[in-house]
Amino acid sequence: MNPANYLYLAALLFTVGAAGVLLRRNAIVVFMCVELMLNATNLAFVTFARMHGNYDGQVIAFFTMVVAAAEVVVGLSIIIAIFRSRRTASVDDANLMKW
Amino acid sequence: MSGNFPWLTVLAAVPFAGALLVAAVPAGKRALAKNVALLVTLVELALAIAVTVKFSPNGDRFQLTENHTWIKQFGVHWALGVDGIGVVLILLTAVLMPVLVLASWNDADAPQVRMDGTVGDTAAPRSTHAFFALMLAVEAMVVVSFAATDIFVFYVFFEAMLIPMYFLIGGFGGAQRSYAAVKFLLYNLLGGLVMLAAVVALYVATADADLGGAGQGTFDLMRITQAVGTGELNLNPTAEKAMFLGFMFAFAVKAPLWPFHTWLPDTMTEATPGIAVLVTAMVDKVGTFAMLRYCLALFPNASKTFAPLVVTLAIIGIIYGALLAVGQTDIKRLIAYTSISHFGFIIVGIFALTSQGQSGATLYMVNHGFSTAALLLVAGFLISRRGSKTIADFGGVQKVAPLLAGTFLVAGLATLSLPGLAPFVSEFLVLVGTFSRYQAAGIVATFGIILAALYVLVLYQRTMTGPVKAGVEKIRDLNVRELVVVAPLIALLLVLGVYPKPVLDVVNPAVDDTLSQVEKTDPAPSHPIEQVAAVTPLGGNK
Amino acid sequence: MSMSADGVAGGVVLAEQLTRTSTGEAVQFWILAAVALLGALGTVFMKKAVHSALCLASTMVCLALFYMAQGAVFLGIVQIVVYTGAVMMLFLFVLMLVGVSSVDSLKETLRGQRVAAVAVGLGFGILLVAGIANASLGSFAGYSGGTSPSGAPAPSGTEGELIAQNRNVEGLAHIIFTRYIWAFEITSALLITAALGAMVLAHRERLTPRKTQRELSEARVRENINLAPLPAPGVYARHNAVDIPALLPDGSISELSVNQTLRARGQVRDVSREPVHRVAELEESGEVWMEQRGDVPTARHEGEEGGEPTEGGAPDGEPDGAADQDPDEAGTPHGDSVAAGAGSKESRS
Amino acid sequence: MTQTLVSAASGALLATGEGGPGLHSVPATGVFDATWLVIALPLLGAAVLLLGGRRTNRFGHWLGTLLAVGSFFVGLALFSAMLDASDADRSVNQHLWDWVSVGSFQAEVGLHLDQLSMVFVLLITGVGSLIHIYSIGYMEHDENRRRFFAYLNLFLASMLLLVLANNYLLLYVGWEGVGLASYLLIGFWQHKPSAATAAKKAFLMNRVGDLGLAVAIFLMFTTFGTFSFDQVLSGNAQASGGTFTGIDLMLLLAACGKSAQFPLQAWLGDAMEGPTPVSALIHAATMVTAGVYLITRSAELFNASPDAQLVVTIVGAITVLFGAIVGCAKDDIKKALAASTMSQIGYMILAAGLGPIGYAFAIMHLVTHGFFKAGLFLGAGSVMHGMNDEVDMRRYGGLRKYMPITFVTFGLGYLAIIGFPLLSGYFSKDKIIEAAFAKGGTSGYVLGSVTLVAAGLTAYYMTRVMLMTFFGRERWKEAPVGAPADWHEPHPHESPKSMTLPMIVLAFGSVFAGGLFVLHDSFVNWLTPVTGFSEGDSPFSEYAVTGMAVAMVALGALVAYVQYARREVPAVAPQGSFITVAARKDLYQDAVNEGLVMRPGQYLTRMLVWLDLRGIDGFVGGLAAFIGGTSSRVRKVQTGFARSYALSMFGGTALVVAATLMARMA
Repeated sequence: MNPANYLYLAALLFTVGAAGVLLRRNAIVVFMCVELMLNATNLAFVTFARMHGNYDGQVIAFFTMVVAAAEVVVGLSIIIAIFRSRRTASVDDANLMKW
Repeated sequence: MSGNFPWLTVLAAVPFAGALLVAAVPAGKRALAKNVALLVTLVELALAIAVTVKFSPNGDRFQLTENHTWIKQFGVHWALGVDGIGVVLILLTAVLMPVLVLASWNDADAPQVRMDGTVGDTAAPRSTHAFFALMLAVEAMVVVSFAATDIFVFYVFFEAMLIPMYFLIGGFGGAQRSYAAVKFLLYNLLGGLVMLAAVVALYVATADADLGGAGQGTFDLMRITQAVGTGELNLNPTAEKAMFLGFMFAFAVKAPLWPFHTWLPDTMTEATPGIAVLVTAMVDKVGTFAMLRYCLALFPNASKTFAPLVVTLAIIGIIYGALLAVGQTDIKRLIAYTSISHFGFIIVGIFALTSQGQSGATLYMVNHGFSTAALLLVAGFLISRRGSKTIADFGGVQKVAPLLAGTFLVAGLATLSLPGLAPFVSEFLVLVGTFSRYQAAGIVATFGIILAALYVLVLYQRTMTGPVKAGVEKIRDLNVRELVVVAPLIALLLVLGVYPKPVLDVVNPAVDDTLSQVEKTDPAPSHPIEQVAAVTPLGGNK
Repeated sequence: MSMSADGVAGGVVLAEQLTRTSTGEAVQFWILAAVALLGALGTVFMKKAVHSALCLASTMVCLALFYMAQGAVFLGIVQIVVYTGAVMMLFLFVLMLVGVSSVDSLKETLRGQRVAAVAVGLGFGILLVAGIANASLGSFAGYSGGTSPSGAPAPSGTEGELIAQNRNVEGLAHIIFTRYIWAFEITSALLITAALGAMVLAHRERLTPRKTQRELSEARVRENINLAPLPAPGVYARHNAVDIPALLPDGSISELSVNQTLRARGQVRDVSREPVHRVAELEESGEVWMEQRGDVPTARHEGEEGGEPTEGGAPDGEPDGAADQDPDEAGTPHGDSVAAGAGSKESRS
Repeated sequence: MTQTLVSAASGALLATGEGGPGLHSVPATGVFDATWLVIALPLLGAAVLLLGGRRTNRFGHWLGTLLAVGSFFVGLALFSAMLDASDADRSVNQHLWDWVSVGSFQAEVGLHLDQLSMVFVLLITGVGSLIHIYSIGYMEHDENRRRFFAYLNLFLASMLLLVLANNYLLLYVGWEGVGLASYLLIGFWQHKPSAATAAKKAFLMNRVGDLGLAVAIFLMFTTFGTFSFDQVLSGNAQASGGTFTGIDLMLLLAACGKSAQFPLQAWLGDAMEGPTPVSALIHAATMVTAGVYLITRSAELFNASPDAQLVVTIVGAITVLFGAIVGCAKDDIKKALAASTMSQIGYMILAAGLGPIGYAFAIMHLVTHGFFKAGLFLGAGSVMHGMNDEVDMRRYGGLRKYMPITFVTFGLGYLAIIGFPLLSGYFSKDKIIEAAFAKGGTSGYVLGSVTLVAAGLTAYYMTRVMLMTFFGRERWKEAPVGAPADWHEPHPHESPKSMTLPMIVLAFGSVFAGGLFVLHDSFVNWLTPVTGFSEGDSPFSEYAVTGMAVAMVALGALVAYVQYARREVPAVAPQGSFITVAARKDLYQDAVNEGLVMRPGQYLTRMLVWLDLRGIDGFVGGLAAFIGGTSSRVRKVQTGFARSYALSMFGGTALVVAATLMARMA
């Protein structure tokens, strides 16, 4: 099969993740969808690495993972902080920053 | 080119320095601040008289010129120079300033009138120093605007004037003063910005025509007018029309031309009498002066095409202002609308493009300055005595304060341009000038004099005649200070009414020069009479 | 089932392009792609957050396998060990904190959000796919000497050899510590900051000073909570197992003695009524025997007639600490003090 | 000072003697140099009294009178110098100083003295002085008498400036100056609201007239390039007929405004609010005749357009009848005399409209009218003085016994005005009636008959005034209905000497002036060089006309006698026919003015005030509100939900991707 299919898969995963971010109200699930999008991009990077026959793609994917990890840590602690003060983990409840 | 003494820069610097001096006076000493301010204005008056004496009427157009480079990149020069019209208006400013300082002697000491009309505590009256310093600053900027022969310098001071005026109106007026001040500022700023676009466009046009040398444009008025004359700078018609409209819009807002006038009544109602006169007698004159000096000289063709439109608007302004004045219940607002009517006359005089019209308009600017100053200041004394501005609260003041009523009547008669007083001469010249160019407009404008009589006499009758109304009986007559304020104004109104020749001799050459710039000559009489009579009626200069 | 890293079905390695992957990889791809996609959809549409998390974990594992299939062995391992193993577990940990059982209703609250999201999602998806479809991808270089469709020169030097020899980890290390050293340092700084940030965010300052043991006891005395030590589970009980509740004198179960979690799990055993009655009979027989001997009845009888404040005589035998209760409370009818007592006890659990 | 001011160039022009129409003047030399003194004296008086303030109270009135009389003597000196000057040298021009000179617009302050203005100078200063003397007595107990005399002097100065100006612009200055003086004098008792309103009404109506004069000057300037008498009236001004008619109509409008003629006559009745000497001087003898002077002075222009002259005669005719009818119904003695003034000036305007035939007779009637009307007003003033300011004739009756001198002087004035043979009114009015017939053609007959009818009406209402005031029952004895409690019966007495002396002098004037003027046509010859004179062929002989006139007068007097002498004069005005009711309301002139001008003006003003507040200001405010409104609505897009922001971000990315694809596709 044509290795480019990985790219299509990555695209689909990315879109599903994006849609998830828009649809779900639970902060953690939204967060997971973001992780899903990140993973989709990693897949694309690895495929590109293979396409070009060098490891640059993989290095980028590696760095993406590092950043993702950092992001998850901070994201979850924010969710915890919000939950602790508001007793809710719904994204819609934190809507004070408005007109 | 006079000697090297920079007369005009000194003329502008004195009030500016005076303003700083007044501001520097230690906080407690109010009286000292006032006296310093008065002294500065008197020095300025002396200087202005000296300038007028040095100005020789039939010398060349711009005299006492100075030229120092200011901003090299744009080719902006601190170029000052004064022609017939400029010197007369500078003299007007210099004469009016001491009168205004005297008139608003303790206007700034009165406690603040809050928004809801209640009076603030007397313990914290407003700062007198700021009041007089700002007035002197306005005077300095007005003088520079009259004396500038560099469009950039003119534009800078034309706009800078708004700032002190904003604080004067906003800080020391009546209950709704902040609304009026903001409205004044926004209106004039809008006008200024439109003009800025036109100034830039003009600069670019001069750059294309390489007037400033080495691909640079120039702001020098004389250079540009000469280039326009010789066709060196021929702007394409649409650009010229656009630039004309840009300049004209700013000046139409400043000198309230009919549709852009709504800021004046609010400003003059809310500001203290002295500041209201400062607005209408001096600051607004820069607008009409600029129409004459810049609009006509720089864009002759566009002026010719737009002249009928402007004349129509001005005529509407005359009738509109007069009718609205009749319908007012507030004295100062009534006087404001009379000013709009008078400005209508001035603008119609300018754009009738006849020598009578323009000389009349210039003389009108001077006379209007004196007559409105007299009317407004006396009205101010009346209002400060009774404490209320509405006409209905007055009645029978003539019995209680005959001197005040007398000066009010004379000022009123000057406003309705009674022959024998100064405004009649200028109004008649404007009307003749307009009639000889546009008959219909002339006749409609003449109706303005009937409406003028109506609003002045209605005002006089409602406030002064009839039985003494309650609350009016305690009004005391004019005190010495107020007499010293009103006396010179009335004297000037009489003298200029009987013998306006010196002013006209100074103004005529400048007007003829402007008209030749616009290539417009007076329409010749249709059936001239050969001089049959042996006696040539006039000695004097022809 | 991990495909060998080099993915070459054999034969001499020529500098040809990788146009078709091996059939094994193809099979693996189609199966795992489906799984991954289902996992992704599951993450989005599962009601319970924990189920979403698990679906995501499965997707991630599939991806890991794809990496390995594509020659990125190191990444595959890291994906499983670090990403899925640590990060996903972090999610579950947080889920546990936030409330595992919380079920989100999928009913949309924002007006028009769902329709718009789906529409934009679909639009975007189609756009991406279309973009990829007509992107001139050309043939893949693959790691067996193919030339990159973008015309970029094949990696040379040690890097080239490492790639050629499929020594993935060394290759990556070589590249990271030569070309991407700067990025590496920055990401390390980033990680430290992230850790610090998390600590700062999650840490909560004590708003009130830490109560010393003395203050705690005074508070307990003030609030009259379990002043006397609680009865050991076995006082009247027949058994001392953890999951058997202690009995109060009047035979009811003492809530305090039951562990929260066990109760939550419903694993608390029942106590039969029979021994309780036996005890009651013993007490009464004792009183009959005393009266027969003409002794002075015990203080307990007088308590029943009068509601004397000191006696209290609460049926449940709770030691009445009414002595220092403020006067207005003492005057309240019995039911109140019991409820208050019970109430306060209750809250302590 | 006079010497230096005289313009350098001179050279007498050899007038072409009698017939030469148009005005040719020689520079003022000798006595004529003092022409400007005539104006300067009263002007000085006004200035001193106004600026002097209270200090001049004691001698204020004497100073005023002295200056007026002084000006009269200067006038006499000028008159005697003019008498012995030859015909050509009688028209003198004195240049004082250049006033306004802009391009071709040359206006100088210069005086022009010729036969016509000489007559006026004498009339103004003469009657003016008499009235000054009269006012000393009349205003005895008024606290600001000084201000009164200041205004009287101001009036004299501006009236003299009007008649002596040598160009229309200076005439305009005098014209408005007189308007101002009348405003100040009518509204002298300012505490009375009615006086203030009357003064304002007078000034506004005059201003409407001044509009006409201003437009006339514009027309002259645009047509002839000049407006000085020397050029415009020099006889060789050619222009299209239409222009001349235009100028003439505008001049007529000015005359109507000032002389209270038909369209602008509403103010004269109310002007009676002012003190009686004012009514005598301004609203009888001098100011109201300014219109006639203007038309006579501009004879050249009027002769050039016959249809303008026709309009003048029509206006004159209408006003004659209008004034007469109103005069018959007025109970207020001053309002009756005012109406009669309006009618008599109608005569003069009519005569002036007849062209060269009538100019001289118009001025003659003007002078005689000045005498007897001033006399009548002063008589009325002394009657009011005696009856503590009661003006209603129905409260008079039988006063002849109590005020003999007033009765005699008033009687002589009465006989003169109705045209009793051999008195001055008889001569001047008959000449006008004759001239009216002499105009010829149907208009001649119409005008002639109108003047005859008016003569009859004049006789009727003057006899009515005479009878009601001096004859019949003494109605002032019983209290009027609704009189205040402290009403006490007035006890009429004769006025003091200072008041009766001028009345006697004026009585003499009204008796002998006519005869003097007619004596071998001295007056007509005097004026002919200025106005020109032509006989005109009247269908009736001179005596026939005189006969008819006397008959009409006798008829009018008889009817009045029957109605007011025979029957008892009711103390309260009866209802009367609809004509009398209309006449009492000045033929509804005020209603017409208010309906046509005042009310629409007020609506327009109110509408414009609303427009300005809501319209223009509304627009500006609306703009600001619009911006405020849109910003508050757009603000709502920021909902605060993270997911809606995510949606917009995602939408944005989708658009970007689509755009790049599109770009790549294209």
